[in-house]
Amino acid sequence: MSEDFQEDRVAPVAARLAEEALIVDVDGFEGPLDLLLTLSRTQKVDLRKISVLQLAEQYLGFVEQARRLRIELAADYLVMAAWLAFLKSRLLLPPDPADEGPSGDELAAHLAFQLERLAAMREAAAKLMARDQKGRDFFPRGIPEDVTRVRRVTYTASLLDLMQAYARLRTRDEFRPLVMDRDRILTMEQALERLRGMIGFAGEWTDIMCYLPEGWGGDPALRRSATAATFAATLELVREGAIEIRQGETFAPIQIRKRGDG
Amino acid sequence: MAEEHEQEPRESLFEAPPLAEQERMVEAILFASAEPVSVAELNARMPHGADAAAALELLRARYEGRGVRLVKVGEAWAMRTAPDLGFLMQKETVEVRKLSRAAIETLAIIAYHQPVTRAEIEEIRGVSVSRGTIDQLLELEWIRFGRRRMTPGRPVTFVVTEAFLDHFGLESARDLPGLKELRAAGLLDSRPPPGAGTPEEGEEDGAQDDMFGGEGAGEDES
Amino acid sequence: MAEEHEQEPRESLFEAPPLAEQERMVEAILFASAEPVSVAELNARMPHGADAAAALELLRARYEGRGVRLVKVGEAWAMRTAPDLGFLMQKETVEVRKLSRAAIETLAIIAYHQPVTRAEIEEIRGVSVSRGTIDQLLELEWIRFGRRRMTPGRPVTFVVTEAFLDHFGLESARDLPGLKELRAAGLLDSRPPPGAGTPEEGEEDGAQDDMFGGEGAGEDES
Repeated sequence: MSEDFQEDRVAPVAARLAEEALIVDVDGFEGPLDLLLTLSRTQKVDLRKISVLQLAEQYLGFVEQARRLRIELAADYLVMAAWLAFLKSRLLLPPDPADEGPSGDELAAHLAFQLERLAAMREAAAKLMARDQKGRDFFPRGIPEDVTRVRRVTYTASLLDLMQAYARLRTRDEFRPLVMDRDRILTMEQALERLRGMIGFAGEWTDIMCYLPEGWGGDPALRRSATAATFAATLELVREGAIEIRQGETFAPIQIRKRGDG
Repeated sequence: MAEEHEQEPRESLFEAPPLAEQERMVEAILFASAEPVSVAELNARMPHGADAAAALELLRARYEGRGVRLVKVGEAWAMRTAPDLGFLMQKETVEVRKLSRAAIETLAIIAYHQPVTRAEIEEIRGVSVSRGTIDQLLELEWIRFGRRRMTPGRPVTFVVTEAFLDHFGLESARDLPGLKELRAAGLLDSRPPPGAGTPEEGEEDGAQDDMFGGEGAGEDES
Repeated sequence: MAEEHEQEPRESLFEAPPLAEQERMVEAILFASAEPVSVAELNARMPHGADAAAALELLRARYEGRGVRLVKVGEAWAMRTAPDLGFLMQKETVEVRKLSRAAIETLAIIAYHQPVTRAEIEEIRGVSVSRGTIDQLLELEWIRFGRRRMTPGRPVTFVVTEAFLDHFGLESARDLPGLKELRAAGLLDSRPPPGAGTPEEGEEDGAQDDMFGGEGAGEDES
């Protein structure tokens, strides 16, 4: 580690210029990892042997400098700065045996891995794009043969067409909820209408479950919806003064009857 | 041959490529070109000093009796499969057309909401679904009838088929991206529809889970 | 079609055509098609008893060093002009939409790490995948949706397509440049950050190994 410090101190003018270029160019970076990768290049070593501590200091220096120049840094750059500061302290302080978390060395190794992986993928991408490409270096048949003996019409569509069609439907202005959702739900309005028609006959205390529409008592989902709607409707009728409501104890049946004086 | 070699130095500072190489060039150009190519155009496209006519003669001889022939079309040249093998070309004659918007939307709804009834499709699309659209999708074998819905009228439902998955390169209907993913991929306007807040999205996702969890989708994959 | 069947009313009673004739047939079919054709499809189109694989071997040798080559794309075969003659084809060159650096990197990550989720791509690149990047790659038909990952949230995965292999002249995803070295260096591992929850990551590793292990890559392309 002491070696790293020395290296840092003898950073040549070129490196300093490079760092200034980084500041000017901050928009050109694709996030903190990209920046760290670029900074790591100034160490001019194999990414496997990189000094994460030195890298952390370079990065923190970069952020400090950006602040001094009043360059606004995106939040993720600052999050990375905070994390690297934490990492730096972990690397410098002797490990606390009581601490359960990962060690500084583990964290550093992972960061080095991420950088190496990103660099490797960049290189792979460059190699891929350097390959001979169809339509540029080699070519398919220019006149696919059209033997018009058998003409069969078939239809095609791409997955993208399919998804876009769906997206178009789901974002139309006159968005409608799915009928599937609707036909399993009894609305309060429906329950109220139903109760109004029946309440005239309810002289005695009756369990509200008796008022569920026919066929809604079996399926739990239907029953749940119908119960809730019917209960809400009874409350509305109570508020109007049309009926009385009572419940003996928690979870006991809820009963209603027509108001006597009504 | 001898003649050609004497000509070359006068024509160009560079030597023309060997005739065998010119033959390769003519072969590649004729293969890739979308139209028959004239000798003049071949000469214009090949390196200076090349003799396309001579190369064409070699190439023609080479393809003699092969599955592919060199043919003259007016003043130009093209490659064509041998006429006696025309019967192998049936597959190439299939005319491929894009699905209509109505059909693709109907298909999308079936894929995302299966099993789904005709009434539900109409509810989502907001217009009635013509018989021809469903018939077309059935004929393409991209959809088939699912179980009848246990609701009044016991309407038939539609589900997508193996052939559908195959055509769209999906391993299962479950692999269709959900609304959130469509949105993330930029396929969906990120602005929620007017009047619909965030719960809408949750609801939809729920509906989707429901439907993929249920019998419909699972049945298809087996 | 009917005609052909009449010509060979009892196909199976006749011997398959001689191999040289089969070679011509394969030549004609591949030559006529702009898209790669699988061995299975070749066999389906050729007369009963033909052995397209054997004929392909002969044909491949025949086109060795020619202006047009026989190339393998996934499980299929195609004819393509020799890459060294690309300079003759300015006329045919299609204007390729310039891919952004983000799109190129995303494509490479999908190719090398497939099947890979959006979150994993973001983890590798260290930035979120911008709107439209995935969209663009899907539109080019270079990537498609793979199986959903069996982890919480069941995220969709992305894999590369046969069109991708065709475009970059790859026989299979295993032939990606430097793949072996990257794998040997552990750079294709999905290594969880230290201290992160292990169980789900473990599953991811499994999925990935699976894919590059053997069947995975090949299977995807078939």
